[in-house]
Amino acid sequence: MWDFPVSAASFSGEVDYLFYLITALVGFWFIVAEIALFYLAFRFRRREGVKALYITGETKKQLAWIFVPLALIVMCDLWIDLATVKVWNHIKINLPPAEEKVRAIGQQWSWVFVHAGPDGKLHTDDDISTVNELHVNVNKVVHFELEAKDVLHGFSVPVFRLKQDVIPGRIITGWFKPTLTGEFDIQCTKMCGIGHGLMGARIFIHTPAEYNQWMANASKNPDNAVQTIAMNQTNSNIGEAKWVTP
Amino acid sequence: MSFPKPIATTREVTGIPTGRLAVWWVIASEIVIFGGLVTCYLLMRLKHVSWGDEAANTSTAAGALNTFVLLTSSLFIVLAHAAAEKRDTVKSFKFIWYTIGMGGVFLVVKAYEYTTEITHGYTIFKSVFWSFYYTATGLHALHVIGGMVIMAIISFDVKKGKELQRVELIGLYWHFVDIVWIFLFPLLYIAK
Amino acid sequence: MTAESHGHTNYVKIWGILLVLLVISLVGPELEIPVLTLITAFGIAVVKAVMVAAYFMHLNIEKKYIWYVLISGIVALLVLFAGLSSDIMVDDGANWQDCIATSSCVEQRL
Amino acid sequence: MGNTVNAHVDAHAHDHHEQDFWSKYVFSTDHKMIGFQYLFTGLFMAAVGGYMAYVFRMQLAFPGESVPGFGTVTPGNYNALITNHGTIMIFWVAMPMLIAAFGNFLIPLMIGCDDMVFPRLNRLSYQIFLLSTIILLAGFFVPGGAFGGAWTSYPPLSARGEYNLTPLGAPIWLVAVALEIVAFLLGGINFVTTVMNSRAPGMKMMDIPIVIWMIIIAVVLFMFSVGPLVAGAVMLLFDQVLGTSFFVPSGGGDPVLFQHLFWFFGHPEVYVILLPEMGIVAEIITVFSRKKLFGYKLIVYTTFTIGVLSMIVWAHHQFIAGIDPRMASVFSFTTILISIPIAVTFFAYIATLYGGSIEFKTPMLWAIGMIAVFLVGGVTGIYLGASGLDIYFHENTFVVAHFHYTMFPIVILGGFAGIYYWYPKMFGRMMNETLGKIHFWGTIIPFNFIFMPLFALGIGGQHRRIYNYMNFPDLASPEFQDLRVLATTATVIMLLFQIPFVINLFRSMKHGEKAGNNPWKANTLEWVAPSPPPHGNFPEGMPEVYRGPYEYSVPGREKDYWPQNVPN
Repeated sequence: MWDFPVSAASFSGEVDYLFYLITALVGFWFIVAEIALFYLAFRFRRREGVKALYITGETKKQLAWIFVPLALIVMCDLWIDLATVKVWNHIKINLPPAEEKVRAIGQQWSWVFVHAGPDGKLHTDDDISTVNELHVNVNKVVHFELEAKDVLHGFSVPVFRLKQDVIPGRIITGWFKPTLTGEFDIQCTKMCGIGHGLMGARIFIHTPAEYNQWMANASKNPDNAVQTIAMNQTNSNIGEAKWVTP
Repeated sequence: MSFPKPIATTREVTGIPTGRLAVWWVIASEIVIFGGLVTCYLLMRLKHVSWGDEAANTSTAAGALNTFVLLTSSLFIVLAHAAAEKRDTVKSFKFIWYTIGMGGVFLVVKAYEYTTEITHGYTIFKSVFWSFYYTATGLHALHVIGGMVIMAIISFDVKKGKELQRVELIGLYWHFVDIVWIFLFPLLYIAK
Repeated sequence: MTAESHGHTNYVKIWGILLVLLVISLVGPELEIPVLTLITAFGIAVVKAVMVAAYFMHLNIEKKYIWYVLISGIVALLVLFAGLSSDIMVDDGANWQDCIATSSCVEQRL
Repeated sequence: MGNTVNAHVDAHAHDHHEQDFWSKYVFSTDHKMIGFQYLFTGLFMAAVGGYMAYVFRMQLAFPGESVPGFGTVTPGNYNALITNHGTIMIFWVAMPMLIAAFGNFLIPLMIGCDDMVFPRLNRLSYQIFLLSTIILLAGFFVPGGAFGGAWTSYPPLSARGEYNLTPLGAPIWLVAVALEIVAFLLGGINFVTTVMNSRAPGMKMMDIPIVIWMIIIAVVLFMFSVGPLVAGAVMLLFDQVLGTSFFVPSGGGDPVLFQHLFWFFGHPEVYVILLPEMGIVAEIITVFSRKKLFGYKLIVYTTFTIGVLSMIVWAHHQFIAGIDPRMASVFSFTTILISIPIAVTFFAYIATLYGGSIEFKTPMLWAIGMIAVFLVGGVTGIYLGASGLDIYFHENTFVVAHFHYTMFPIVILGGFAGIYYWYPKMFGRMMNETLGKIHFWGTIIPFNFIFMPLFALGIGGQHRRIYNYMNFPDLASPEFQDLRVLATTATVIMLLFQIPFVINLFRSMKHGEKAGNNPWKANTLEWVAPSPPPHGNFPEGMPEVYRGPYEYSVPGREKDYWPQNVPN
C-alpha cells in the first residue's frame, strides 16, 4: 500500500523522484497550513468575556503574514517546475536513438502490436503482429508508434510510469528502455466504449536469448492478423447488453 | 403585459440602463460562441490548404448582396432608434418593419444559395469545410430569424409609444448579428 | 444617451462609407495578390465591424467598461487560438504527425 | 431583452393576497422561490448522483455480483453510471446549488434590492434547467441506454453511434448539457446585471460581500469560457445526428479540437464552482469568529487573478492526450502558478481566525472542515500539474481522489455549510444543532475513507473508469481489493449519514426554533429582512449601506457586530 509498482524502465525512477520531491515540498506547506488552521481554531475558541480582535489585514505588516510564506511557496513552485520540465523533456520530447521499433495499434477493444520481425525493420513482410501481447528486449531503447483504428485509446504501462494517448489519424512516437525482465500489465487509459474495462494487454520483457526464441516461433505462425478481426467481433457482443432499469 | 417591474430593474448604479447593460452581456457571451466557431474554422482552414478550392464554390455575389442587405438593415434599425428617441413612434415603427423586410431579403438570398449549393452536391456532408459553412451560416441565420421575430413583437408596443427603449436594445443585437456576418463574409466567401 | 449628437445624416454617411468598403473588399481579390486579398478582405472586415460597433451601436459614447467586457471576450478567443494552434493548425509537431495527410496510418474503421 | 422573452405569461407578482399553488411555487418569478427550485432540484440530483456512486462502488468492491437496489451491473451500465455521475454532480448539483440556488437567493438580499432585474428571465432560466434535467434522466430509458463515454465525451467515441453503442443516449446527453449551459447563461446575465446596476444606495464596489463578488466573477468566467464549448457542442451534435465529421478523423476532422474546446471551458468550470463556495466560507468564518475578513481587497484582487489564470491552464488535462508535448511545459508552468493566488486566499481565511472568538456552530464546522479537506485536494493538484509526474497519474485513480478532494469540499461541504448557515433566513426557523453535527462528522470521516484508498490505489497503478479490475492481473491482488472494499463501505456509510440531514431539513421547517431576523448576529443585508423574507424582501423600506460587510468586533462599540445598513 502507498507503494509504486516495480520500476521497470530507465526513466521510471525519475518520475518516482518527482513524486517524492513534490511530496516533500508540498507536504511541508500542507502540514503548516493544517496545523495553523487547527491551532488557531482551537486557541481562539469562544470564551466568556474575551472579545475578538479587530484586524483589517490591510496594513503592510499584517499582509507580510501572507506574502512571506507566499514568496517561499513561489520558490518551491519554481523548483517543481524545473524538475518536472526536465523529466518531461527526457520522456516525451528528446527521444534517444531507437534500437528497436514497434507499432501499437489500438482498436475497440484490443491492442495489436506489430513487431519488426527478423529483419529489424517495420513495414516489411516479415513483421510479426500479435494481439494483446507486446514482446521487447530488456535494456534496449524501444520506439513505439501509436495508431488507433476507431476511437481514442490510451497506451499505459504502469511499471514504466509511461502513458500516451492514441489518436486516430495521428501517429505518435515515444520511447522506453526496459530494465527488468518479466511480464506486466498494459492498460488502455482512455474511455473507449463498452469494452474499455477489458482492454488490457501484457508486455513481455525478454532477455535477448528468450526474445530470439519467441521471434523464431512467431515468424513460423503468422496467423494473428486474422485473430484480430475475430477478437473484434467477440468484443462487439458486449454491446448487446442493455441498460437494466433499476 | 401587466408585469410590474421590481425596484431592482429601475436602478442604474453603473449609469447604463439595465436593459442595455444586459444586452451588452448577451453580446459578450455571443462573441465567444460565434468566435469559438470561427476560431475552430480558422485553425482548420489554415491547416487544410485545399479548403480554398472548396470555398471557390460559394457564391461571392450572393454573399456580397447579403452583406449589402444587412448593412442597410443596420442603417434602418439605427434610424428607428433615432426616431424612437425623438418619440416619433410612427417613423420608428416604419423603420423597424423595413429592417424586418431586409432580414427577409437576407433569408431569401440565403435560401437561394443553400438550394443552389445542395443541388450541386455541396451538402453539409461533403467535407468539413461545408460542415463549417452550413453550421456557421445556419447559426447566423437562426439569429437573424430570432431578431426578426423579436422586432415584430416589440414593434406594436413601439407604435403605441410604450417601451421605446427596446428599439435600442434590439438594435444592438441586430448590429451584432450584422458584425458576425461582416466576418463570415470574407471567411467563407472571399478568401479562396 | 441623447439623439442630438447623432443626427440623421450621420448614419447615412456611415452607411455610405460601409458600402464603399464593401466594394473595395470585393475588388481586392480580383487583383489576385494573396497579401492584398488578406488585407482587403480581413482588414476591411475589422474596419467595418469597428465602424458598426462605434457608430451604430454607439460604443463611441458608451461607458468605457463595455469596451473592456467585449475586448475580454476577444482576448479569450485569442488565448484559445494560441493554445490550439500548435495542435490543430499544423500537420506535425514534436514526435507526432497527422497520418491522414500523409496516408501513412492504418485504415479507419469507418 | 428579458421582458420580451416570455411576455405572454401574466404573473401577478406583486399581489399580496394568497396566491394559488401554481403561481406561488411553480411559476413564481420571486428570486427566493427560484432559488429554492434550484436548491431542491440540486439536492434531488445529488441523491441521484449519490445512488449512482453507490451502484458503481458496489460493482468495484464485489465485481459481477448483483447490487442491492439495482441488479447486475453490465459494462455498459457501469460506463453510463460513471458518466452520468460526473455530469450530474458538476452540471446538475454543483452549478445549480452553489451558483444558481445561492446566487438567486442571496444576490438581491445581500445587495439590498427586491428582486433580480429580470424576474421572468430568471424563471425562464430555471424552466430550461428543469427541462434539461428531465432530458438527461430520460436518457436512461431509451433503447441502447444512457451515454457512457465519460463526462468529457471525447469524440470520435461520442460522435458515432457505431463506436459508443448508445446512438440515442449520446445526443440526449449532449442536448441536456447544452440546455443546462443555456439556462446558466441566461441566469448569469441576470446575476451580473443585477449586481452591477441594482446595488443598494451607498454600496460601493468594495462594500459588496465576498460571496457576491465570487459568484459574479464565477459567472463572468463561465460566460467567457463556455462559448467555444457551445459551438463545440453544436458541432458534436451534428456529428452525432447528421453524420458530419468535425471531430472524426476519417472524415477530415480533428478529435483533439474537441478536447481543447471542452477543457477551455472545463478547467475554468472548476473555478466557477470553487469561487462561490469560497465566498460562502468567507461569510461563515467571519460571522462565527466575530472577525473582520483578513485582507478583503486582497481577496477580491486575488479572485480576479484566479479568474484570469484559470483561462490559461486548460491543457493540463491533455498533457498526454496527444497535444504537442512542447506545449505541456507552458501549461505545467501556468498550472503550478495558479496555486499561488489560491494559497493567498486560503492563507487569508486561516489568518482571519487569528484573534477571533470562534463559536463552533454547525455552519462553522462545515466551513472549517471544508478548508481542512480542500487543502488535501489543493496540494495533490500540484502532483498532477507537474507534467512529468502526470505521465504516470493521468487517467489514474489518483486523479479521481484528487478531484473528489476538491469537488467534495467545494460542493458538498461548502453547499451544506451554506444551507446550514442561511436556513434560518430561507425558512424562518433554526436547524437542529445535534442532527447537524451528527451529519457533519458522519459525512467528513467516511469521506476520507473513500478517497484516501483511491490515492493509494492510484499510486499502485490503478487506472480509472474500469468496471472490473480483475481483468488486469497486476491490479487484481487481494490487498488492492481490500482497499476497494474499504472505499465502498465508507461510501455506503457516508450516504446513510445523509439521512439525518434530510430529517433535519424537513422537520425544522415546521418544528425548528423560530429564528428571528438575525440569529447569527451578522452584518450583511440579508439579515435585515424578516425571516423568511416576504415578496419584495424589505417591507420596512429598502436598506441603505454605510460600510463594508465585515465590521465585527470594532473597538469602542458595545455590540460586536455593526450591520451594513445602520447609520452609526
